[in-house]
Amino acid sequence: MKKAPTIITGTVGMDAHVIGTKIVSRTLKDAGFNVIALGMQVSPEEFISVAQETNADAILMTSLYGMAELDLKEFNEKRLEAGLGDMLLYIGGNLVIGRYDPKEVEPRFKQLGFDRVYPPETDIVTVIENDLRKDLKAKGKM
Amino acid sequence: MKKAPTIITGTVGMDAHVIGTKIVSRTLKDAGFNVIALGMQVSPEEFISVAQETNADAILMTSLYGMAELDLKEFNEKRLEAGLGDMLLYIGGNLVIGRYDPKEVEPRFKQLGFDRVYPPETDIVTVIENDLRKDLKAKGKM
Amino acid sequence: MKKLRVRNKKIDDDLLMKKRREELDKWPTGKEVDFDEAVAYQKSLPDSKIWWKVMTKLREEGRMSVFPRAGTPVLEKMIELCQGLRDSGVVLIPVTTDSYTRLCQYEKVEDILKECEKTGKPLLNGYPIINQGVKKTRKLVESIDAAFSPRGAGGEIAIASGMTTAEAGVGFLGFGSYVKNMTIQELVESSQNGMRVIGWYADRGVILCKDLHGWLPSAPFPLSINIVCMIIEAVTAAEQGQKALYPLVHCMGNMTQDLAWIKLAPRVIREYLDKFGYQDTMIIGTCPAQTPLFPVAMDMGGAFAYLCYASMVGALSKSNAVDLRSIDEGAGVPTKDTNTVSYRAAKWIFDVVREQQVEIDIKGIDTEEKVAETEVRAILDRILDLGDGDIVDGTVKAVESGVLDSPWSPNVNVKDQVLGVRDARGACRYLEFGNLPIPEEIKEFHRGKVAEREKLEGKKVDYHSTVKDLWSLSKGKIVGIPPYNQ
Amino acid sequence: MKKLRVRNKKIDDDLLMKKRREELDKWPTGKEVDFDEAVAYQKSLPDSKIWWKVMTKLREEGRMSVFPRAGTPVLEKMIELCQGLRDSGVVLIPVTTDSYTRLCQYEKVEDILKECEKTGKPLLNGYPIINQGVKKTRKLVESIDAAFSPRGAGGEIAIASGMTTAEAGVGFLGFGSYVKNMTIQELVESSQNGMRVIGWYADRGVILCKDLHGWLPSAPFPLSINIVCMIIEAVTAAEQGQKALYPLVHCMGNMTQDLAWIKLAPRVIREYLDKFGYQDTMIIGTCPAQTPLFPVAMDMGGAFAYLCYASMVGALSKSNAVDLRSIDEGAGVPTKDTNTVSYRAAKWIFDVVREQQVEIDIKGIDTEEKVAETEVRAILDRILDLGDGDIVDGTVKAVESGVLDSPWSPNVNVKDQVLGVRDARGACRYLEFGNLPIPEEIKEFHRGKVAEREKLEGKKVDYHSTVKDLWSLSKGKIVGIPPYNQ
Ligand code: B12
Ligand code: B12
Repeated sequence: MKKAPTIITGTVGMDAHVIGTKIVSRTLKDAGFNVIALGMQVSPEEFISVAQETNADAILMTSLYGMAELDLKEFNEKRLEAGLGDMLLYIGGNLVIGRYDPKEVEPRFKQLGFDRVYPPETDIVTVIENDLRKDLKAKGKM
Repeated sequence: MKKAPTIITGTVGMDAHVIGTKIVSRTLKDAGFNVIALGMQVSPEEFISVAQETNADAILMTSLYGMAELDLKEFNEKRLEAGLGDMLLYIGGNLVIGRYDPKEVEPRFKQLGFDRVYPPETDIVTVIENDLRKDLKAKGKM
Repeated sequence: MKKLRVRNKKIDDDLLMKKRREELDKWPTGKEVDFDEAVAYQKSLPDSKIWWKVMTKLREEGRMSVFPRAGTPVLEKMIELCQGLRDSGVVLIPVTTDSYTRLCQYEKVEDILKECEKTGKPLLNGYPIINQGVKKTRKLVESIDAAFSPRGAGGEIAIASGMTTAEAGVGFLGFGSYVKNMTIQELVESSQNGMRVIGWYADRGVILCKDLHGWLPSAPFPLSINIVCMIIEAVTAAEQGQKALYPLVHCMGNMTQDLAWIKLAPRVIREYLDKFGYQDTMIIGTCPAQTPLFPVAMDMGGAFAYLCYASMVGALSKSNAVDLRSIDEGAGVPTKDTNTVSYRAAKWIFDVVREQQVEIDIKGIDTEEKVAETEVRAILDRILDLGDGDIVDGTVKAVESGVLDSPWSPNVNVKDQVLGVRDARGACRYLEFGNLPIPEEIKEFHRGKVAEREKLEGKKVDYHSTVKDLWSLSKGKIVGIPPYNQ
Repeated sequence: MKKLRVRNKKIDDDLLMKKRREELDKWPTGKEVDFDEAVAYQKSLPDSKIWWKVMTKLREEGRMSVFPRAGTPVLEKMIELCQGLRDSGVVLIPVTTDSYTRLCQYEKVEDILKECEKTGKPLLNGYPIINQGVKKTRKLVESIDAAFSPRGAGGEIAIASGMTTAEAGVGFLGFGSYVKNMTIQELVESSQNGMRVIGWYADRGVILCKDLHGWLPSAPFPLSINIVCMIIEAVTAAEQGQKALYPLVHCMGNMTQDLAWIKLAPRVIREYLDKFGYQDTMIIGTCPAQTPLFPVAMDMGGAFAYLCYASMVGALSKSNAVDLRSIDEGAGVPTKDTNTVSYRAAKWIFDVVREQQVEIDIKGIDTEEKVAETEVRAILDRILDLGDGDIVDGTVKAVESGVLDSPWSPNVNVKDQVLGVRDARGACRYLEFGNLPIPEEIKEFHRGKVAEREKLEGKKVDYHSTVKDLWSLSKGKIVGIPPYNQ
């Protein structure tokens, strides 16, 4: 059996909403992943440098405060520069300010490099079972 | 001074919502009109025959139960036949079934012969002061 | 003491069967009713479709359901509407009939119904149960896992279709609010010399339930008259064989009074049922009702608040259900969507508050209960005096003389000499007592409360106050204190 | 007995003035503040703009206001948003600042603000009060006849602009919920060796009010920790010269607990203010707050019900205001329209129920009050022990040792060893006590209540129950009984 994939979690930018990422982290751990929980207010640069150091397989990013797009403006460029093009990127939370249609917002975040974009209150257990394992397997990381 | 104009009130068809027309009647009386209050469930024919008998100057009809158009299908024809073309015709209440835009419904009732068509919960005092007196004066009835 | 009794000429069985068929023969769908098959069908229904059992289960489990209003002419749309209700947690489903059906104008209905089916437009303001008949209506009942109640009409078509409520007894709702020329004598005759159909079913083990409505207080008005009428309805229904009843308690928006009346109504109804010898007639719960005018369509916030208030009163009084309108009530017949969102709000309150089993007490409930009870007893005593112990004879004489009276009635045979207004705290008081036999000290109590409002508002309380009070809940302003900063 | 005291090195006046200017010099708009002119401006404000006077007037007249959340970056839109609030009866208006402003990233804000003004899009999640400055913000304050409160940031820009609340004392909200690395020692230093600006204004007759927030219980969790922290906030704020305070009481949705806590909080805060010698600091009311997660955007009915529940609790507890979210809370920053319809619902409840002056009692309130009070006293006693009578020293040691602790904190310097869950009736209980000095018999009480839920649900209560409970109100299911008919 391969060793457990390494997943980084945390809220990006100045977002202080930590409860979601805490639950995500614990659920991942309980599901057998190797989790590096950065907690809240993680800068894009920190995500990238920790990913390099730990050779991470995925980042499950959280943002609830509505300003994720501003925080992530240059993120994708930098992570490609850092040679992390193969790493899985998910984001979940309340991704823009105000009431929104997730279908409209999804392409904007895909543009920013994310493989999957989740609407508010997504059940993390389902995501792990239906998406994360599949995607990791597809990339040969599991 | 001319004698007080005669006004007929009542709910049309099978409508049992009597409170509105009771208030309309009393308010008209208090304002000095000669009121013939027919109460609820007055047939179009009864409105017409009472109007002929009393030489009425106006009918202030009420309908809340949403089926006024069905009740009034042949009303205008009959009242014109009865020689009541000069009589003022107002209607108020909830004129169709379900939530509606009064602006869309107004022309349909004007088609049925009504001079004025009022949305739900219209204040009757304002109607008397702003519309009824003016219209009656214009017709030389006051 | 006078012997308490209920005048009732029991018709014999042959005549009963003849009359039932006569009634059904008024429209071709009546042929779809086979009496014995109807009994068998009723007996085959699961508990979740039997009104009195659903109510009892709710109470036992400490839960509640909305008791809504719903009716639209086309069957498929009606099923959709009711499924929407069920999805929002409603397990007590009404089938509101249209106004023409209520007045037996079936030919007219038939034409319009065809038009509805052709155009897809709901041109009738309810479900025309007689014209739809048994087969179609069974489809409705069988489609949804809930108990059904016909509202306003239905008779044996409804019973044979599997609905599990039915009307018996002297019904004040129709008399007081729907008809123009009927006399109280006529009401009594029509409901008494009637068919005893409910008893016929009960004898065969089919218990049809009934909500007591009383004389609808169309405006903010003390509830004592209404409760007296619920007692009359209960006793006369029990006499005809009805075995399961519950009061719809008309809530006027003053929390103290609303809770007091919800306590009082089932207690005095039980007492009089027992006094008249109907110990075996069950009172299976209470159902507060939203009675005064609803906020207009534009005021969605107010509409939600009003229905949450009523839900809350239901939850705090541990009622089994609440008779709730939708946020579209002020506008017109609700759609599936407005029903859903409205009853979802109620369900939130029920699931969160009712299930906490809060035991509440409010200062003043005792006084309100005592005042209403004193009024109820005084009026009933006079009725039984007038009837020399016979509650039906007494009722006839009481309505004729204004000893029983209610405001704003469309019926020309009603005295209509009474009026109610709100006091300084929004409670309903008598402004005009008419001929009601209310004890002098209670009258003084009402006058004192009205005087408090006059002092607060700095002006006389009169007919115009009564009219203004029609809109007090609808406008979200129940108490007379002037607006903020003025 | 130990001498009770509050550690505080009072800085001298020259230094105070220097520090105030330094703070303001962080951004060019600071120049718009002239201290004496600010005092004069504050003194020229009408009573309707002075927070503590508005609160007091509401209480005296037996009314309430919503205390909402509102912030959008562009001034004209902000005025519109606030006017919408005023139109729905709100007389206490918050100015929620954006996240970057809260973290003093003014340069970043400036760029985004320009972008907002160019595109008309609200790219910031609040009103950037520092970048907007005094002149513009005065325009906001002067446009609307209500009292204003800066939320999260503002300092003397807010005061000079005519807002009438300000923060003093040891603030647990930021420490417990907004920051990642601050130590409790740093918190105390920053808030204590601080500027005494509030006292400076008070000396000149300008009373700035403050709501006590306590340590935010981010999840269903007993309120005792929060109340302890409100006491610490109150005493330390009073020490710095704050003369008007009121508790925001975090309501968790169990009506008995919510009402008990609303009674308890102002009483014990008053008691400790007096004990510490701050008799002249007023407690001008209470303001229940909606704390747990809000129903999602799709569940509009649930959202309305939740805010009506909170409004009802406010009305029944005779609070002066309720800290309410809009029906869009679960979705994102509310628009003018969703604010209006939400607060219209609240106003309906306030005007109808609050003005009835209902005096309510609920069985079990006494127990809940007693339990919470015992916990509060036990924890505070330990804090004062640890500080040898000094509440500030004690607080530092208490947080460091987990004697003061709260779940789900983002702050790495918090122990985070405690957890709460709901019991069989939806009341909040401790699941994990961590190092809280709660008396054994009270622990037993909690364990017993948790066991009742385990029995009802037929399964162990654990971390997963806690996570599920985050959504109990949001999903409208507070009690563990299984769904109907299952
Ligand atoms: C609690 C809360 C706070 C607390 C946070 C405490 C803390 N440190 O965590 C405090 C009070 C500090 C706070 C502050 C603010 N908040 Co706030 N807050 C909330 C609230 C009430 C709940 C958020 C929460 O904890 N949810 C519970 C967790 C468990 O859910 P979750 O994070 O969504 O995570 C779940 C899923 O999304 C998923 N998930 C999470 N991440 C990921 C990632 C991936 C990849 C996947 C697959 C899944 C996944 O798993 C979790 C479990 O199911 C919401 C409103 C609401 N929902 O009721 C507003 C809300 C999020 N806050 C908001 C705002 C604006 C703010 C403030 C700017 C101003 C304010 N209103 O006070 C500040 C910002 C502070 C900052 N710098 O970030 C807005 C965001 C608006 C927007 N996006 O348009 C909201 C929606 C409220 C509102 N309508 O105004 N807030
Ligand atoms: C009380 C009431 C009843 C009582 C009526 C008692 C009685 N005899 O009066 C009862 C219970 C009997 C009843 C029955 C029914 N009702 Co009903 N009822 C209401 C309710 C709650 C209030 C109506 C009322 O009295 N308003 C107060 C009076 C004073 O207002 P008003 O009549 O509008 O009059 C004012 C103004 O409009 C104006 N005005 C009136 N007439 C005129 C005329 C002119 C020319 C002018 C200028 C002004 C004017 O002056 C008045 C003073 O300001 C409304 C819902 C609501 N609004 O909350 C439903 C409502 C009117 N009823 C409705 C329906 C469908 C029914 C029923 C078919 C079924 C049912 N739901 O029970 C039956 C029909 C019976 C029948 N044959 O008519 C619908 C109508 C729907 C529609 N049009 O789409 C409503 C809107 C409720 C709903 N949403 O379902 N109802």
